[in-house]
Amino acid sequence: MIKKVINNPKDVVVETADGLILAYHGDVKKIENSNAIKRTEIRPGKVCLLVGGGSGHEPLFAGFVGENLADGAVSGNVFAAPAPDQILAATKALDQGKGVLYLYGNYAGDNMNFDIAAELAESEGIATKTVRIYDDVASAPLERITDRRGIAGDLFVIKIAGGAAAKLDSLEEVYRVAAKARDLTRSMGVALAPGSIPETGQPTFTIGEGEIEIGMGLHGEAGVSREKMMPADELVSRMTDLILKDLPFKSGDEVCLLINNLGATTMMELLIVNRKVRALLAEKQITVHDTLIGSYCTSQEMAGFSISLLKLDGELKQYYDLPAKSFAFTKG
Amino acid sequence: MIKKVINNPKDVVVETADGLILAYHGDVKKIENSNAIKRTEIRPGKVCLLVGGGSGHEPLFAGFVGENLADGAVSGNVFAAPAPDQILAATKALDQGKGVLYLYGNYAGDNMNFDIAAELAESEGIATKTVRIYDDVASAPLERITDRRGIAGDLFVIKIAGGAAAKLDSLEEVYRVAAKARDLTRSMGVALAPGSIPETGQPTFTIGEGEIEIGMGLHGEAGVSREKMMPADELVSRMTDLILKDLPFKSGDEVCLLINNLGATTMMELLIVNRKVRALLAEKQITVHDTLIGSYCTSQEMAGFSISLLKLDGELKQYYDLPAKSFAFTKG
Amino acid sequence: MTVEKLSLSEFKGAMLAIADGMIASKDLLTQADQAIGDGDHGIGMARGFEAVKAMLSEKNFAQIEEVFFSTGTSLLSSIGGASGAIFGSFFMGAAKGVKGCIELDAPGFKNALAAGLEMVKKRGGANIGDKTMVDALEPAVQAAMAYNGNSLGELSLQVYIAAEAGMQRTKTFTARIGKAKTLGERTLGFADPGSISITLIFKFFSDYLKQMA
Amino acid sequence: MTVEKLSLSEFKGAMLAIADGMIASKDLLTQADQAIGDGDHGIGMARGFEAVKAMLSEKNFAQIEEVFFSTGTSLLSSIGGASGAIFGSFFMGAAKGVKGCIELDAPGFKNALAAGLEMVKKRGGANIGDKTMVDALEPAVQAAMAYNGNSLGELSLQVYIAAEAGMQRTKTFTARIGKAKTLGERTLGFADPGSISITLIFKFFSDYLKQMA
Ligand SMILES: Nc1ncnc2c1ncn2[C@@H]1O[C@H](COP(=O)(O)OP(=O)(O)O)[C@@H](O)[C@H]1O
Ligand SMILES: Nc1ncnc2c1ncn2[C@@H]1O[C@H](COP(=O)(O)OP(=O)(O)O)[C@@H](O)[C@H]1O
Ligand SMILES: [Mg+2]
Ligand SMILES: [Mg+2]
Ligand SMILES: [Mg+2]
Ligand SMILES: [Mg+2]
Repeated sequence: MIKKVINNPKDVVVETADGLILAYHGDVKKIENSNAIKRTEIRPGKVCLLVGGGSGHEPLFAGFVGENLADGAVSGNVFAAPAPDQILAATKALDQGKGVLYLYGNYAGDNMNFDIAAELAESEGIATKTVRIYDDVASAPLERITDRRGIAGDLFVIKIAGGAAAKLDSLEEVYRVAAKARDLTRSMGVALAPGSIPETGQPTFTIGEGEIEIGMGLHGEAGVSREKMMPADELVSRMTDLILKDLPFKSGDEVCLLINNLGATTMMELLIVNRKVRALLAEKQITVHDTLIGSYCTSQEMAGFSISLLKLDGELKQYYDLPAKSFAFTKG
Repeated sequence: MIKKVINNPKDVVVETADGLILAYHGDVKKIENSNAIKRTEIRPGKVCLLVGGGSGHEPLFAGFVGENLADGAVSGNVFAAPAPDQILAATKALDQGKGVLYLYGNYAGDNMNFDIAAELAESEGIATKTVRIYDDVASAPLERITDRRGIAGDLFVIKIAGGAAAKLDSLEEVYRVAAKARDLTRSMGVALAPGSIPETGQPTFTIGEGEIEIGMGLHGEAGVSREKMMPADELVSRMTDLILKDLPFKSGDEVCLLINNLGATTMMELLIVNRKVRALLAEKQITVHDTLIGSYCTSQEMAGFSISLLKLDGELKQYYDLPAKSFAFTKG
Repeated sequence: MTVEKLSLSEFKGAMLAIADGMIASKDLLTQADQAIGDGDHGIGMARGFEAVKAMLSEKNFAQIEEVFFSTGTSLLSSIGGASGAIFGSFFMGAAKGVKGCIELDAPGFKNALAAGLEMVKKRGGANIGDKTMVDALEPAVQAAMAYNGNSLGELSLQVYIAAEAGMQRTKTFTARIGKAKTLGERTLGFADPGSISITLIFKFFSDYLKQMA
Repeated sequence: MTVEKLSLSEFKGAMLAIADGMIASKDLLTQADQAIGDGDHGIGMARGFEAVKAMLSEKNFAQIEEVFFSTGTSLLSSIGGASGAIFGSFFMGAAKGVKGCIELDAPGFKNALAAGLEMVKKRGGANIGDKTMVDALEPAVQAAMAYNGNSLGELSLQVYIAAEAGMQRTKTFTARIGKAKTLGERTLGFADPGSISITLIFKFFSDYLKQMA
């Protein structure tokens, strides 16, 4: 039974939302009849960006609602996609007549629930488009890229899509830019120790004393291989290799780099990882435009991290560089 | 033996600094002959702010070097204050003729090493002043406030001192403002599970299955009491009560709130904590000007969190509200 | 003597029995999902059938399809995740098979099952062998179609037995869909959690009819 | 036969033996600090005496005080933390007690000890009973002062024995200084890590002299 600072485990999702809304100091508000939030001020006529998914990955998704980021976020129960009526309520609360882009991780549950919501929205006259994020190189071969899971690369896609939704006027165009960002993002994770679901208090998987799982998914789904613990540099080399050859990233490319904490890994370790990633990228003449290191997309208290790369082009860079402000991500 | 993503445990401090400097993308550089960094551009004639302490608390301290924040940071080994020659090298690299303010947590090791450095700096003609942070209410009674430890409240004092150092012209004045921020800051922590030191791989303390330690220090030093795990709201009430009556904070006060992750605690839990803290403050008619929630001052992968409050006055608020930009703290 | 059909209120009672059974199966289902998924299936199903119970105690029904449909929407809106959509779709689909009925008899139950399966496949796109609840549901529907009698009790037992066999077969499949899919060969030996759920639903239905007889 | 004094090179050898001994005591000291501190004392002392070893093998010395002083600065700059400042100050202070000496005899050692203690107290402000290394060092210095012979070997044994007794006494104190201070009564029964270190330093010195005799 893993200790957690919670009250009734059944209330965690609602209490988390309450705490988050307070932390936003008025920048977001709750959407009625939904475990969802929206920006307090949304420009009329704006194409809106709705992100969402299961809870348990905080600050994803609701921590990324804000200026030049998402307009709203809808959260399901822990590790469970939000239900269609919740998504629909959020969609209706957001729509400014220009439609809503759905952006979420590619999981059976999310896909089905957002699709049902999209059908319901359509029948109510609200246009939606969907970008499913599938950045996790570990989760399926390139030929079946649409079978891959969405992990921390979500953050890059939200950043770019949020910028595009702030600047562009049509849902089609925002969709195009968001899909491009998704297509140019690749990630790879590793887990050292499991997280746990509040309602059970049990770890979501078991792993041996000196073992790690390369490619572990965000809910404790298995990865590509279980191995003996190895030095950071060796581990990072293996992960980075898999990422680089997947897109592939090439000499002369300019990228944004995210080293994401899955939960319990120390910043010290993440910085040691960054050192090696940068050395490997420098070797390949890949330049890094910006680096994000921290807990953006977690799996409760899982120990481990992921590395994500977004390949920039002129258009993506312009959206990436826009200032942004939300609970979990501020860019000056 | 706790698994960590590191190479040789003896190299963690240096490799962490390398990774951090890369993540700063040119905004900071390494100081020669010291495990210290400084801003790449420092306004000539500026009073400089040097922060520092033992490593193992990342992103503290070196993550807070930047615009309107610290001008430099010097890091010791894991849980060990930096040595005087390191501090001296940083002092010399920073000084712009107006002197250097030392700002650090109040621990025997830090006090002695910074004091030795101050004596050496003085003999080289560099003026220094020192503000020791002792925000941890759990660590000594109010009558012996200068025996207290410095914990996450460091962040508030750095924010204010950094603003003051950017705007004010004399070391005395910056000192005065920083000391005021320190005197108006109170914190209280709790630990659920231990962190570990990379070189030993051993937990820094042991704690029973269902037990927590209220008031645990940043290095695993004991707190005020060891108790059975309790619901979040009860725990937060007890901690907040101790903080509020210490200053004391009163009806009508305006505060900044920091809920700091000691390492492995989930954002979900921190938000649930925030919800309760805000309810308690609202009850007492204390208004919250700004909220920070995240991993700012950690103890490796310790599970637990701390609550810090800074009482604002007009002067402090002006410095708090200045924009800031560093690796670990950006404010628009 | 076996039961031939259920009145509206008896069917409501059956749904309540299914709900109680599923709530009581929480830990078993969660453990199944811990082995090859994300460990939340029992939590979700329990939450879903709590909502079904609350709905049943509040609503009055005029037709069998309303019980199916409201059960489906309750599951859909309270579970979330893959199983919310799939089990919600199953019951909402089943409603289409019994349009206008005020009792549930064997032919009606067959139609409901077939319509439920159709909706599940339409929503989730899973086929036999993908290691999902379809591996239990589809053979159950086939067994129903093969049944020529007119006892709802017998039919429901056949359905349960076929689902159970299909569920057991999922142990020999590697997952190709859902959160278990990347586990590949490591899913061998473990039954798919959703296939256990649909089997249990049929079991509790069959038990209810047996106990009525 | 006991040793009366040490030549410069013998004293350097003694310092090397102390360094080796302290490096080998890493785990023991770390465990002592895990009980009531932050668990790094052995790591720091080992790192410090590795630096001392490196320094001793590089430098040439003309006087005893230089060995003391360089040992102190090596510890100060490589350990950091409380023990870097305290043990660094002890050796740097000790250097002042043997100004100009090219050998170390009993009176010289007494002076070095007294000067070292003075520096430690000046730097750290700790007094007897605060549960620090001062609780071992101060009685050791008192024992040295009480010694009237002129054998460095005998003197060093007395110093070690007194330090050991002082160290043992720290088990009965609640910490008032350093990272253990908030533990209060929970520090009872555990010896202060720094007091173990200073005791070991004296032990290794005494052992070295014994083995020379
Ligand atoms: N596309 C699909 N078609 C049919 N059943 C599915 C599909 N995807 C998932 N399932 C079923 O859902 C079950 C998992 O449910 P649950 O654990 O509650 O959801 P999640 O996977 O979102 O955590 C699986 O065991 C499987 O039987
Ligand atoms: N003010 C002081 N005076 C004398 N000795 C001290 C003082 N503060 C700490 N010490 C000694 O330092 C030891 C702790 O050293 P160490 O664990 O290496 O440093 P830190 O406390 O910084 O982790 C204590 O056991 C104590 O003997
Ligand atoms: Mg799930
Ligand atoms: Mg220490
Ligand atoms: Mg699941
Ligand atoms: Mg220590």
